[in-house]
Amino acid sequence: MTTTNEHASLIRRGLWITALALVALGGVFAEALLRAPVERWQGPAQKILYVHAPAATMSLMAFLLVGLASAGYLFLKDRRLDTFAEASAEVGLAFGAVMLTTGPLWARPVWGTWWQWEPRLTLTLLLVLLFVGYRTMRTAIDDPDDRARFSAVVGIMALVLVPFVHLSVYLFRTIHPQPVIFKPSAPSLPWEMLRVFIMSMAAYFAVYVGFVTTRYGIGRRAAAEAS
Amino acid sequence: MTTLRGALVIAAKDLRVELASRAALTSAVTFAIMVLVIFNFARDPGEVSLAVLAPSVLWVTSAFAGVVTLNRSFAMEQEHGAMEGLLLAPVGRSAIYFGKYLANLAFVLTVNAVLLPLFVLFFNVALTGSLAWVAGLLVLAAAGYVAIGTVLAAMTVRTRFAELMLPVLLLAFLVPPVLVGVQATTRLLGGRPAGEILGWIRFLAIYDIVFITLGWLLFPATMDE
Amino acid sequence: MTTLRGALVIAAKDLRVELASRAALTSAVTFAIMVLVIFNFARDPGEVSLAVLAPSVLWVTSAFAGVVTLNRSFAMEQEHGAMEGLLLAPVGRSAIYFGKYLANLAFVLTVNAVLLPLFVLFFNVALTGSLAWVAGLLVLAAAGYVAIGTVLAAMTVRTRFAELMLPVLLLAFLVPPVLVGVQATTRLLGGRPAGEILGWIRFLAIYDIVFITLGWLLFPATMDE
Amino acid sequence: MTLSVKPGEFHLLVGPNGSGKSTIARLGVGLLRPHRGTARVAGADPRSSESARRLIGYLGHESQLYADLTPVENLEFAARLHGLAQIDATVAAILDRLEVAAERTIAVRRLSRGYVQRVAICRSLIHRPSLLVWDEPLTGLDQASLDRVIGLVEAVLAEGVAVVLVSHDLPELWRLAGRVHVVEQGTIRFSATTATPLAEFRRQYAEPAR
Amino acid sequence: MTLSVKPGEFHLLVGPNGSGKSTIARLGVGLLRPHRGTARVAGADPRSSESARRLIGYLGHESQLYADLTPVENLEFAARLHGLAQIDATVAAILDRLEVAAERTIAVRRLSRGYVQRVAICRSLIHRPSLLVWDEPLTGLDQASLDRVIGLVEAVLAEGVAVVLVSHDLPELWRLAGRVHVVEQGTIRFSATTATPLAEFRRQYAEPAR
Ligand code: HEM
Ligand SMILES: Nc1ncnc2c1ncn2[C@@H]1O[C@H](COP(=O)(O)OP(=O)(O)OP(=O)(O)O)[C@@H](O)[C@H]1O
Ligand SMILES: Nc1ncnc2c1ncn2[C@@H]1O[C@H](COP(=O)(O)OP(=O)(O)OP(=O)(O)O)[C@@H](O)[C@H]1O
Ligand SMILES: [Mg+2]
Ligand SMILES: [Mg+2]
Repeated sequence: MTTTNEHASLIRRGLWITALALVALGGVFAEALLRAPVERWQGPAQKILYVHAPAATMSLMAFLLVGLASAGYLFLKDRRLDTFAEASAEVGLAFGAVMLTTGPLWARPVWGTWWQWEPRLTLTLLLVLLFVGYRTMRTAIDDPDDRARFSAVVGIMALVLVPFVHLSVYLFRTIHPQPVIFKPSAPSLPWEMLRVFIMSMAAYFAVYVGFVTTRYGIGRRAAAEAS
Repeated sequence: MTTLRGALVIAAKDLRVELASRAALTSAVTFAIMVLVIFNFARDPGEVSLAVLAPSVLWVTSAFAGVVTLNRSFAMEQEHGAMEGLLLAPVGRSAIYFGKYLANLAFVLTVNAVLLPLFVLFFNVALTGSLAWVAGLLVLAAAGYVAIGTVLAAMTVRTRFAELMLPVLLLAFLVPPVLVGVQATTRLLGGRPAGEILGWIRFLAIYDIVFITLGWLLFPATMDE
Repeated sequence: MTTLRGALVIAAKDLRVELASRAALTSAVTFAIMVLVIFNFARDPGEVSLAVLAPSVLWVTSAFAGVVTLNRSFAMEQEHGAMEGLLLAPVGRSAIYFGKYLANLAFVLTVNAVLLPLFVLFFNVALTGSLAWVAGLLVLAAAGYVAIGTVLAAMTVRTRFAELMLPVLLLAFLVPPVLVGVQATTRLLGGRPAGEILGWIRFLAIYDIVFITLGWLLFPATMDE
Repeated sequence: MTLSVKPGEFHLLVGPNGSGKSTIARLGVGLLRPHRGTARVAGADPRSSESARRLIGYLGHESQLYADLTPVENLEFAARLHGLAQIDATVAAILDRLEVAAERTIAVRRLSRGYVQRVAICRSLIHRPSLLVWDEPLTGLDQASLDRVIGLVEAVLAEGVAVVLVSHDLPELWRLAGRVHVVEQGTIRFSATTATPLAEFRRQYAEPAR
Repeated sequence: MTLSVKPGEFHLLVGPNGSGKSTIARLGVGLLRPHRGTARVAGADPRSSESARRLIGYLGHESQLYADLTPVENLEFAARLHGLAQIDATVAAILDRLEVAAERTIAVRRLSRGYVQRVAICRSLIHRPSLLVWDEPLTGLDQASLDRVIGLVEAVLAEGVAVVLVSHDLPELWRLAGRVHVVEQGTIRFSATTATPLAEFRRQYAEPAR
């Protein structure tokens, strides 16, 4: 049995990781603004890449982990997996929010529009909404056992849904292509950009670990207090 | 106690029940976005362009979100007979009506306040002054159909299958404001001057006055057993 | 008792509860008609022609009528703790799942069976053999999303604000079948041969198999307290 | 059928299931509209008079509580609805009286049956009504709360409140002094006082199987 | 805490509100999952064993009835769900036993409280369970039905059915021979038998205010 002390130290550790990661991220952003080269066609707007792409990737990774932890919970019935899923979903939503604000901010200057109904964007939007639903449902259930099982069911179903949405949206678009279709697949970045990009990705990952550790510790403590 | 005070007490309680979980508002907003997405995809992109569809989607989504939230309002009174407590309280039936009306309107307007920016985002609408007019139209329309919805929800919640009955009855009343809203929004987003839609605004204002008054007159009849 | 027998007993009871009031079916059908009408009006007739919108309207209406009726299914079990009786009965959880699934599917398909002729009437669709294919697509799509809806409704009915929570979670799952359905229907009504939509039919069939199975696997987790 | 209730009087409605006791109670407070005849509270019809409704404290088969709110929030709402002053103190006092302690800040949905009933009783009392109409108020109460509630009824009777009670728990209520009315097939068939020993009353009125 | 119940035994759970009686009953029949320990019926966990569930007749605070169906339809469904034969006769017999006559073809929604309770009792008995777990089953019953239900409990006990009952109505139930368990703060604090005179039992165990 974990004691209150261990929860406190878990939270403390999470906060430390977060603090260090945020400092690192600040450094990366400074590096991106000051040192990374300005892209020829897009101009300074391209610098959003370092904020946007890692956030998007972390968000999707977080949701993927929710699905896996959910499946694990239903088999093992270990409440820690549920607490982790909860933490990862929330952090995923936070990164998702960054993605959904920086994406349009970037799209406006380069695509001339805030939004494109394009497969990947649609898929991410649906996923973020589904996880908003996931979180909302969690807040609407009092019993911790019910909450854990119900959210695990939704987490797993979301995981299974992803390929279907992807496929259907793709079918939809490739048959009747949009006049302007822009696929934000990674261009082969020059090394200077790639270096900053990888640093940014690493810093973001550290932020994810810090957030999730903190949130997980808080969740464990709340569960211990409730019982 | 005055009708106004009674109404405010009841509306405050409704909002408190909402806040007790906060789930209702998030759900309503997510629901609205989902509807936006579904509509967008339920069209053949080669045939129907996004801009042409935008006003319809905005209005249908707004109306749906309204309908979905109205049931809740009286279901909460019905669950453990709380309505008996309201009926026996020393406030008039009109205090109950206006209390419920205010809480429902606040709720629907909050959902719309979140919906409009998202609509601008997803449908790539230009940020011009006409958006303020669109917002005004949404408020004006909501003021009317929430009044009707409040009366209808009070009746239908007593029938079984309330979730089904309410939209059935309400949708007929939604047709005029939605129709007018779509037409006016199409003009506004098409860059026409606001003066062109004054006739429609007058229409909505009359609709509001008529149905708020009618609701106030008819509501007592829905309460008596 | 075998799972199948248990499922049939439960489904029969659900239909009996429907029949006891008959309100549910009438309301669902009226609801569908009203949605048809609203869509019809919520467009600018100068800009969007009716025929182009037809497939979207058919599918969105069908899906919404489905969502609206699913809540009912578990609300009936919740009202006076009847779910406890089911849980304590000597039938497996899968009997409850398939019983509920069958009743819900029967219900949604009945609504669709009424909807399709009305759609033909309102949208002035030619009566050709491709309509049979459209009907088949509706059945195939419903088979999948009703399975998901059955699992989700079993959970959301136990949360506060069930009427809102179910659509919020279900709508994301409606996107693939509705999308595919609209595309295929557009082709079919456009007079293209049925062979062209075989890929989409396969997609829907896989969707059904995956989610019916997943529902069956996950449903017990929604029941255990 | 006539049932007239004066300040400080205690009336007990008893009778077999389905005989119409709850219906009479609901007619009396104005929740149902009588086919013939009238209901009057302090000379006014509670269906139309707000001041008549202010005098009534009604508790039926349902709790009238919002399951998502706590007991305190529920009672605060009831107090505001009745336009009371000093809401916090009033709510705390009535909850103390029914011994609802730690439970007062837990959502009603999560309370045990007996506690829900206690809070429902508080709700019907919060505005200090002059006429209490309680339909099976002892449901789900433990022995201690039951004694407390009966003590409370005695106290309000002494203050001049009129009390009409529907119940099947005759032995518990027989210690209150008042009139007993046997309801059968929608009307009062027989009346007595609780001065009659209970055994004697039961002999006089052999409850038929309806 | 351990509570073991043998065929033909009668166990009465009593205790203050919120002490955990309903929770224990729901754990016992498998409606709740125990954090520690296990519930066993005829050696099997009712949560996983269909044959164990077949042996249980549970009646909780809710009626488990469909309000839109009539008593007959509700009981027919319960009978089918348990795979019984001769459904019509079985349903008619149990309704006769609880004296539900004209009311049997009226939608449950329109029945009075006492009749709903009677039908709920029928529902828990229809499959002739070997273990009855009833939570406050006497709620809302009139004197005649109460006697009938207690007679019925005596009869099934004699047939070897085990009965666990939660109730606050000690005087009524004291005539049944069996064990009484006082539940406090989620566990059994004290046990006695109904051979102890009720007054003596109450003296021994002065119900605290929790
Ligand atoms: C409008 C909203 C947008 C959303 C929701 C969005 C979403 C995403 C997502 C989910 C990813 C991660 C993909 C993966 O890891 O597989 C991503 C990556 C990326 N996005 Fe966006 N994006 C948006 C706008 C844009 C715009 C306007 C651009 C540039 C013109 C852009 C460029 C990129 C690039 C370069 C990557 C990283 C490379 C890659 O992983 O493919 N995005 N975005
Ligand atoms: N909502 C209703 N609709 C139609 N009939 C009803 C309704 N409620 C009660 N009744 C009928 O009215 C009659 C009297 O019911 P009432 O509830 O007043 O009985 P009661 O004396 O309170 O019985 P109990 O002791 O069981 O509570 C019964 O025959 C009942 O079936
Ligand atoms: N759904 C629930 N969620 C959380 N806590 C609950 C829930 N139901 C009951 N409890 C809590 O569990 C404890 C025991 O409740 P329980 O219903 O078992 O009491 P009880 O002995 O049956 O009381 P009563 O005599 O009032 O019926 C109480 O503190 C109660 O608040
Ligand atoms: Mg009654
Ligand atoms: Mg209890």
